[in-house]
Amino acid sequence: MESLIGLLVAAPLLGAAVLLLGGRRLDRAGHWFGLAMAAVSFVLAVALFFDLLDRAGEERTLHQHLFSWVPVADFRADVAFQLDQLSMTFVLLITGVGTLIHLYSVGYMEHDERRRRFFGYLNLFLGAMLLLVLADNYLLLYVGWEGVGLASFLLIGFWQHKPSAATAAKKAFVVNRVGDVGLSIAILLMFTTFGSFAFAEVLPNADSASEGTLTGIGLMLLLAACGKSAQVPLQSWLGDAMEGPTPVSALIHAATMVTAGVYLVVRSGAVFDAAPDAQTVVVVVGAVTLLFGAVVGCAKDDIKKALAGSTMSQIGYMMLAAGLGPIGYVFAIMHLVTHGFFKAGLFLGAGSVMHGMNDEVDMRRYGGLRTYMPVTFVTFGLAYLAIIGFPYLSGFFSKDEIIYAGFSKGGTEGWILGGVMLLGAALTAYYMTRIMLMTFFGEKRWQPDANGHEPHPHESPLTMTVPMMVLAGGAVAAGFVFDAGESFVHWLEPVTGLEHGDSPVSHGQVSIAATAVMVLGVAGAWFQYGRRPVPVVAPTGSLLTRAARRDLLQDDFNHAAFVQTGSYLTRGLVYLDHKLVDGVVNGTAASFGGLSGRLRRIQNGFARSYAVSMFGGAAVLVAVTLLMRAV
Amino acid sequence: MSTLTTLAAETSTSTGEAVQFWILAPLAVLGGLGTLLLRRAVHSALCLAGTMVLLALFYLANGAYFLGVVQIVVYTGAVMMLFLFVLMLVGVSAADSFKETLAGQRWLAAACGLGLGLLLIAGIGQASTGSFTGLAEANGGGNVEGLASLLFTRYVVAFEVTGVLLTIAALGATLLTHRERVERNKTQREQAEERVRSGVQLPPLPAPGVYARHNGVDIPGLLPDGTPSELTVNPTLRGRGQVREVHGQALADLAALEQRTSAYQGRPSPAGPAPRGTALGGAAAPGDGAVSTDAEEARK
Amino acid sequence: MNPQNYLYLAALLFTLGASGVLLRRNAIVVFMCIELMLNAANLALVTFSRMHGNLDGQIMAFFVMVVAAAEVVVGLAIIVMVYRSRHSASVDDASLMKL
Amino acid sequence: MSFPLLTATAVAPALGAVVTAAVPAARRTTAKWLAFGFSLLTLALAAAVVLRFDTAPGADRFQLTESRSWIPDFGVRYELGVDGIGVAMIALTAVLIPFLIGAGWNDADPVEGEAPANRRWRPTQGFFALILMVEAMVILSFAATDVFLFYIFFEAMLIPMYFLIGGFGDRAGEQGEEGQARQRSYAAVKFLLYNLAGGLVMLAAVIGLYVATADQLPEGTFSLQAILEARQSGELDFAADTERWLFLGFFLAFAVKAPLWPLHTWLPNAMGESTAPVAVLITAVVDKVGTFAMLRFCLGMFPEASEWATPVVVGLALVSIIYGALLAIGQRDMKRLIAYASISHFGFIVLGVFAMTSQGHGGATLYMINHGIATAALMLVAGFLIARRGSRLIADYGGVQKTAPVLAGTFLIGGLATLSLPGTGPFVSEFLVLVSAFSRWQAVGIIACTGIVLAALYVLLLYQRTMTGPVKAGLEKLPDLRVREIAVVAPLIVLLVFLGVYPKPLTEILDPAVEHTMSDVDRTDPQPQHDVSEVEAAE
Repeated sequence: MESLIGLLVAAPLLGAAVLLLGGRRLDRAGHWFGLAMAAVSFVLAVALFFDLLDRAGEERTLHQHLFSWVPVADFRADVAFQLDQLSMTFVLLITGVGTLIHLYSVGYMEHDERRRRFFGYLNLFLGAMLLLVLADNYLLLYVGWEGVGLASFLLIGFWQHKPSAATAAKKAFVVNRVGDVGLSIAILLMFTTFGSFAFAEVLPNADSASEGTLTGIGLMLLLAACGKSAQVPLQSWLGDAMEGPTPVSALIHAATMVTAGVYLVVRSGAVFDAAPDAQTVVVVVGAVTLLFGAVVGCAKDDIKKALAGSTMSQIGYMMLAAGLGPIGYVFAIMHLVTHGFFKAGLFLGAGSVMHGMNDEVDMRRYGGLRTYMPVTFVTFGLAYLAIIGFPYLSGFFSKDEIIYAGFSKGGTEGWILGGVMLLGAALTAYYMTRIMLMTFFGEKRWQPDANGHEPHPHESPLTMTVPMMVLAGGAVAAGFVFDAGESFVHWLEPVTGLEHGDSPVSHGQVSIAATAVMVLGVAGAWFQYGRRPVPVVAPTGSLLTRAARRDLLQDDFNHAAFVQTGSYLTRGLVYLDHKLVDGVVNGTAASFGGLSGRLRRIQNGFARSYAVSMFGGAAVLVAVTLLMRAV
Repeated sequence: MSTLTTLAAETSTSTGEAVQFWILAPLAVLGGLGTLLLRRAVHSALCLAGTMVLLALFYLANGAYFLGVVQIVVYTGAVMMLFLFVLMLVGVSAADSFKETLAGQRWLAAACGLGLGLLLIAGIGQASTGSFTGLAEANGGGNVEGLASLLFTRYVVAFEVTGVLLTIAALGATLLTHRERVERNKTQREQAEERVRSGVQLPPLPAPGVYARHNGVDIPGLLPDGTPSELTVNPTLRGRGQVREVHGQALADLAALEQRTSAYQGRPSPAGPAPRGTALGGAAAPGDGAVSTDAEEARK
Repeated sequence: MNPQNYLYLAALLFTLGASGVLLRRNAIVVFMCIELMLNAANLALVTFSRMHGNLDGQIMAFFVMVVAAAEVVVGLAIIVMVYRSRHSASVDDASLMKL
Repeated sequence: MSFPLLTATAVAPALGAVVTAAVPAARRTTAKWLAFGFSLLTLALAAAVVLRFDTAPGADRFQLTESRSWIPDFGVRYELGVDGIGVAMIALTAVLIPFLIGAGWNDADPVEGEAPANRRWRPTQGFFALILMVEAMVILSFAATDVFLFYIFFEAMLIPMYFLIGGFGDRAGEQGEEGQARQRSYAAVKFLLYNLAGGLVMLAAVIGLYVATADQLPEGTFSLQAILEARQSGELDFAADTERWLFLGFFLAFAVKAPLWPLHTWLPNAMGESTAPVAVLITAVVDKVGTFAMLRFCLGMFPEASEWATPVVVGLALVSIIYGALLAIGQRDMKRLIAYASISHFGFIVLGVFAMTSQGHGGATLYMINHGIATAALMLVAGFLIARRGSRLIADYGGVQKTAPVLAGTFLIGGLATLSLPGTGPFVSEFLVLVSAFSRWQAVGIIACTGIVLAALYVLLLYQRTMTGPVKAGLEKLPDLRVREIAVVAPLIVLLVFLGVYPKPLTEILDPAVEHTMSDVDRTDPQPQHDVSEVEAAE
C-alpha cells in the first residue's frame, strides 16, 4: 500500500509536466488530462484512506522512503513520505476539493486560450501541496511549502497582461518568502539542536531541548505559518491574491494552501506543547487575525476580497485553536476541513456570479440575482448558512467546538478568547449576510461594463454547478459526519492528542451564545442592507469603514515602512557603489596616470641628460658598494 | 730591453719613476683638461693625442712595453688620425660655443663628475694595499712573449672574436659612409651646355696675381682698369680673410714703369698725372706683355 | 712611490672624460672624451697587472684597445652620416629619443 | 605512467583553439562547428575523468595524478591531480562550454554591411578560439596541484578573457557604437587591472611560500601535496605571521577573482559589456577558480591563518550577500542585475567555505556548480532577449510572455533557480551553506537568510517588469526562442532540476574531498546540542 503514496504525489506532477511541456497540440484536450490526473490522485487517496481505516488507531501511519536526497556528512535529508491520519485528512481535502475545482475550471476557463497552462499550474499546485502534507521531514515539507508558493505565484499572475495581477503575484511570493525564512531558520535550529529535522526524530525528542530553543523554533514556525496562512502581520498578500482566476482563489486561497500554516502548527504540536510562550503568541496572532479579517470583510465591496477577509478570519479561528494545544488541535483541523467545503463553495459561487456578470466583482453592481442564477443562489446560500454557523450545519459544529476550546483554556484568557471568538462569530454573520443580501437580494443594480456590454446574468454550465452542489452538500453534511460519535476526534486523536480543558461554561451554553450572536449579526446586516436599497456608489462611511476598505492601512504601512525605505536604500547604495567604491578605484588609476605623465617629462630626448643620469647612477652604485664594504 | 725588464722587476718603484710620474702626471691631467675645455675640436684632439702619448709612457713605466708601443702606434697613430680626418670632413675651424642649452645640465654634470671622481679616489684609497708584486717573473720571458702566450692560449677565443669584431666594424663603417649613386654622372658636353644655359663665366676663371712680382694665389688679378677682380682669388681665402690687398703697390709699380719708359724714350715726363683711365688704358698693352714675361720668369 | 698614484691618475682622467661627455656638444669631442675614459681604464688595468704581477690586466687593456678601435671606426662613420644628413655634429640637435 | 587524462582534457580545447583560429576567414560556419566539436571532445574527456575517479572510502585524495619535473632549480613541477572538488569543477566547465558556444553561435559574426577591415579579419574564429583557450586554462588551474603551476594558469586565463571582453561586446549598448567601444575597453581594462593586481600579490605570496618551505623542509617546494603531507606530519609549521601574510597574499587574489565586496566593481562592468556567453564564462567558470582556490589552497595550506581571518572574511561575505542583492534590486540594466546577483551568490559560497563544516564545504562546492548552471540559464535567455530587442534596459521591456511564452518560461525558471527555489539545484547548496553558517554562528546564519527574501525580490521584479504587463511598443513581433536557443537552454534546465531532486551522485564525489579539507583545517562539525541518538540511548 505504501507505494501508492509516491504515486499520489507523482500523478499531478506528471500532469503538470505533460501539460506545461506538451505544447499547443495539447490545447484541445489538455484540461481533461489535468482533471484526470487530479481524479487519479483522489482515487488513490480514497484507497489509502480505506486502507488506513482497516488498521488499528496506532498502526495508521504509513512510511515510504524513496531515496536519500542530500547526504553530506551527518546532514541527511531524505525524500520520504509519512501518511498518518493528519496527512490523510489533508490529502482527502486537497484531492477532493482539488478535483472538484478542476472540473469547475473546465467550464470557468472555457474561453481562455491559455487554459492548458492553467491546468498545468493547478496540477503543479496539487502535487506540491500533497508533497507538503506527506513529507516526513521538514526539509521536504519546505520543498512542498515553496512549491505551493510557486504555484500560487503562477496562478495569481495567470492573467499577466494585467499589471495588477503581476504585482499581486510578486507580492504574494515575496511576502511568503519572508515566512519561508522563518521556516528555514526553524529547520536550521532543529538541525543544530537535534542533529536532524525528520518528524520522527525531532517531535518525539522535542522536550529534551531547552525551552528557549523550542520557543525559538516555535516562533519561527509561526512566522512561516503567518506567511502562508495570511495571518497578521504577513496577511497583506491575500487580498491582492484575488486577482487570480476565481477557481484559484477557491482552491488555493480558501480551501487548501492558506491552511498549510495550520497544518504546520498542528504537525509541530509537540514543539509548541513544550514551548508555552510560543503557543501564547500563536493564540494572540490567531485572535488578532480573526478580528482583523472580519473587520476587513465587513467593509469590502469587491465580493472576492470580502470573501478573502472572511478566509483570513476563519483561519484566525484555526490558528487560535491550534495555539490552544491538545485542547484545540483536533477542532482546528475539523474547522479547517469544514471551512474547506463552505469557503470553496462560496468562492465557486462568487465565480459563477462573476461568470454571469461579465467578471464584475463590485457587489454594489449586483443585486437580485437569485432569480437569474438559482443553482448558484442555493449552493451559495447553503455555504453561507454553514459559515455563519447556522445550527446543525458544518460551521456550527466546528466553530462552536473551537469557541468552547477557547473557553476551556480557563481563567481570564479563556473568557477573553471566548469573547473575541464570539465577537468574530457575530462579525462573520454580519459580513456574510451583507454579501448575501447585496448579491442575491434587493433590486438589480448592474450596469454596462467599460466596453458597454449590458450584462445578462445566466446560470453557469453544469461543469461549474456540479462542483458547487457537491461542495454545498459537504458544507451541510460534514458537520454531522464528523460529530457523529466524535468520529473525527477519534480519527485524529492518535496523532494530535486530545485533552479536555476545564471550561467554565458548558457546550450547550456556548452553542446558544454562538447562535445568539449569529442572529445579532444577521439582523444587523439586514437592517443595513436588507431594508434600504444599497447605494451603487459606496458612501464615504465612518473612519473605521474607510480604514477597513484600505485593509486597515496595512499596505500603506508596508509601503511606507519597507517599500519606500527599501527603494531609497537601494538607490542610495547604487549611487555609493558607483561613486565611492568604484570612485576610489578610478581615482587611484587617474592619480597614477597623472604621476606618470609628470615623470615622462624627464625623458627630454637629449643624449647628454641621459648620460647624466647614467653617470649619476654609476656614482650611486660606487657609493653603495663603498658603503657596503665600509659597513 | 734588459734595463727595462729590471726596471719593471723592482717591487717598489724607483725614485726615477717617481720623478717621471710627478712630472708627467700633471701634464697628462692638463691634456685631459685641454680635451675637455678647449673650444676648437682640433685643439681638443691634439691635447688628447698628447695625453695618450704620456699614457704610453706610463705603460712602459709599468712594464707593459707592448701596450706602450701599441698605444702610440694604434691610438696616437691611427685612431687620432681618424679623428682628425673626420674633423676635416666636418670642418676644422668650427668652434663650439660653451653656452649651455640644457637647464641645469652643467651643474648636474659637475656634480656627477666630482662625485664620481671623489668616490673613485675614495674607493682606491680604501682598497689601498701597501705592498705589490712587480712583473718581474711575469715579464721574465719578455713581456711580448708573455702576452702572446696568454693571448693565444687562454684568451684565444676572445682574440678571435675581437678579430671578427674588427672586420664587422670595418664593413659597417664602409657600409655606413658609402653613398649609393642614384643618377649617372654628367658627360662633359652636358656640363658645358648646362653652364651656357645658366650663363655664368663661360671661359675659365682669370689667373690671380699681376706683374710677375706677385703671382701668389692670395692676390687678386687686376682688370685692365686696375680694379682687382673678385673672380681671381679662391673664395675660401676670402672667407678666411687671408686675401692680400693690392692697390697701393700695383699702382706704385705702374708709375715707376711709366717713368722708366719715358726716360728710355727721352721725352719729358707729362706734367701732372695723365687722366687715370687713359694712362691705364695705355699701360694695358705693355702690361700684358710684362705679365707674359713674368710668367716665363716664373717658369724658369 | 706607491703605484697607486697611477690609479688616482686614472680616476682623475676618467672623471675628466666623463665630465667632457656630459658637457661638450660636439659629437666628435664627446667621442674623444670617451676615448679618454677608455685610456684611463687601460691605465688602471695596466697598473693592476703590475700590482698583481700577472699579465691578464694587460691583456684586458689590449682588448679594450681593440674594441675601442672598432668603436671609433663605427662611431665616426655614424657621426659622418649624421653630419651629412643634418649638417651638424651637435649631439643636442638629435633630441629624438623621447615619446 | 598511465595515459595523462587530465592533460588530455586540457589540451583538447587548447588544440581546438589553435585549429579554430586557423580557419580561413570565409569559413565561419566551419570554425563554429570545429569549436563545438572540440568542446564536445573535452566534455567526453571530462566524463572519462569523472568515471575514472574513485570515490571509494579508501581511495587516495588526489587521483589521476601526473608529475613531471619542470624547473628543477625552484622545485617547480608539472603536477596535476584532482580531488572530488576538482573533478566536479572540471565537469562543470566542460559541461558549460558547449552550451556557451551554442549560445554565442552568431554573436561574433561581423555585422552586415560593415566592410571588414581586411580580408584576414576573422572575429568569429577568434571568438570561439578564445573561449576554448579560456576553457583550457580553467581546467588546468582546477587540476594543478603545484602552486606555481596553478598561479601560471590562474593568470594566463586573463589574457583570452581580456580579449573576449574588450573585443566582443554585445551590440545593445545604451549609447552609440563608439560609446560602446569605450565602455567595453573600460570594462576590459578594469577586469585586467583588478585581476592582475590580485595576481601579482599572489605571486609574491607564491615566492614567499617557496622560501618559507625552503626554510623548514630539506628543499623548497611548490607541490600542494608535499606541503599538505608535511603539515600533517608536522615537519612543516609556519610561524604565525608568516602564515598570515602568505594567506593574505593568496586570499586577496582569490577574493578579487570571486568578487567579494569591496573588490567586486569590475564584475558588473565586465558582465554588462560582454556578450551573454562571455558573461556566463566570467561568472560561471572563471570566477569559480577563485572560490575553488580559497577552498583548496587557502584552507589547505594555511589553516591557522584561515581561522584567524575567518571573522573578517565571513563579515565581507555577509556584506556581499546583502549588498549584492540590494544593488541587484536597484539596477536598470538586465545584465548588471544578474552580475550583482552573482556577487550576492559568491558571498554565499565564501560563507560556506569559511564556515569550515562539512556541510559548508560540500554546500559551497555544490553552490559553485549550481550557481554556474543557474546563472548560465538566466543570463543566456536574457542574452537571447537582448539580442532580439537590442537593449539591455529593463525599462525597454514588458509583456514579453505574451509574444514569446517559451522565452518567458525559461527566463522564469532560470530566475527561480537563481532565487534557489526548492526543487532546483541552488536550493540544496544554499541550504547547506546556511546550515553550516548557522551551526557555527547563529546570527550569521539568520542574516544570510534575509538574502533569500532579497533574492526573491530582484528576480521577481525583473520578471514582472520585463515579462508581464501590457506588451511594450516594439515588442509586438518579438520572435520566440528558436530551436538552437531551446537546445541550449533546455538541457541546462533539466540539469538544474535533476541536481535539485537528486544531487546524490555529486555529493558522493564530493564527500571524500570534503572530509580531507576538514582534516586539513582540522575542524570538526559542531555537534547538535541534544544528539537524538544519545537521547535515545539515554532512554
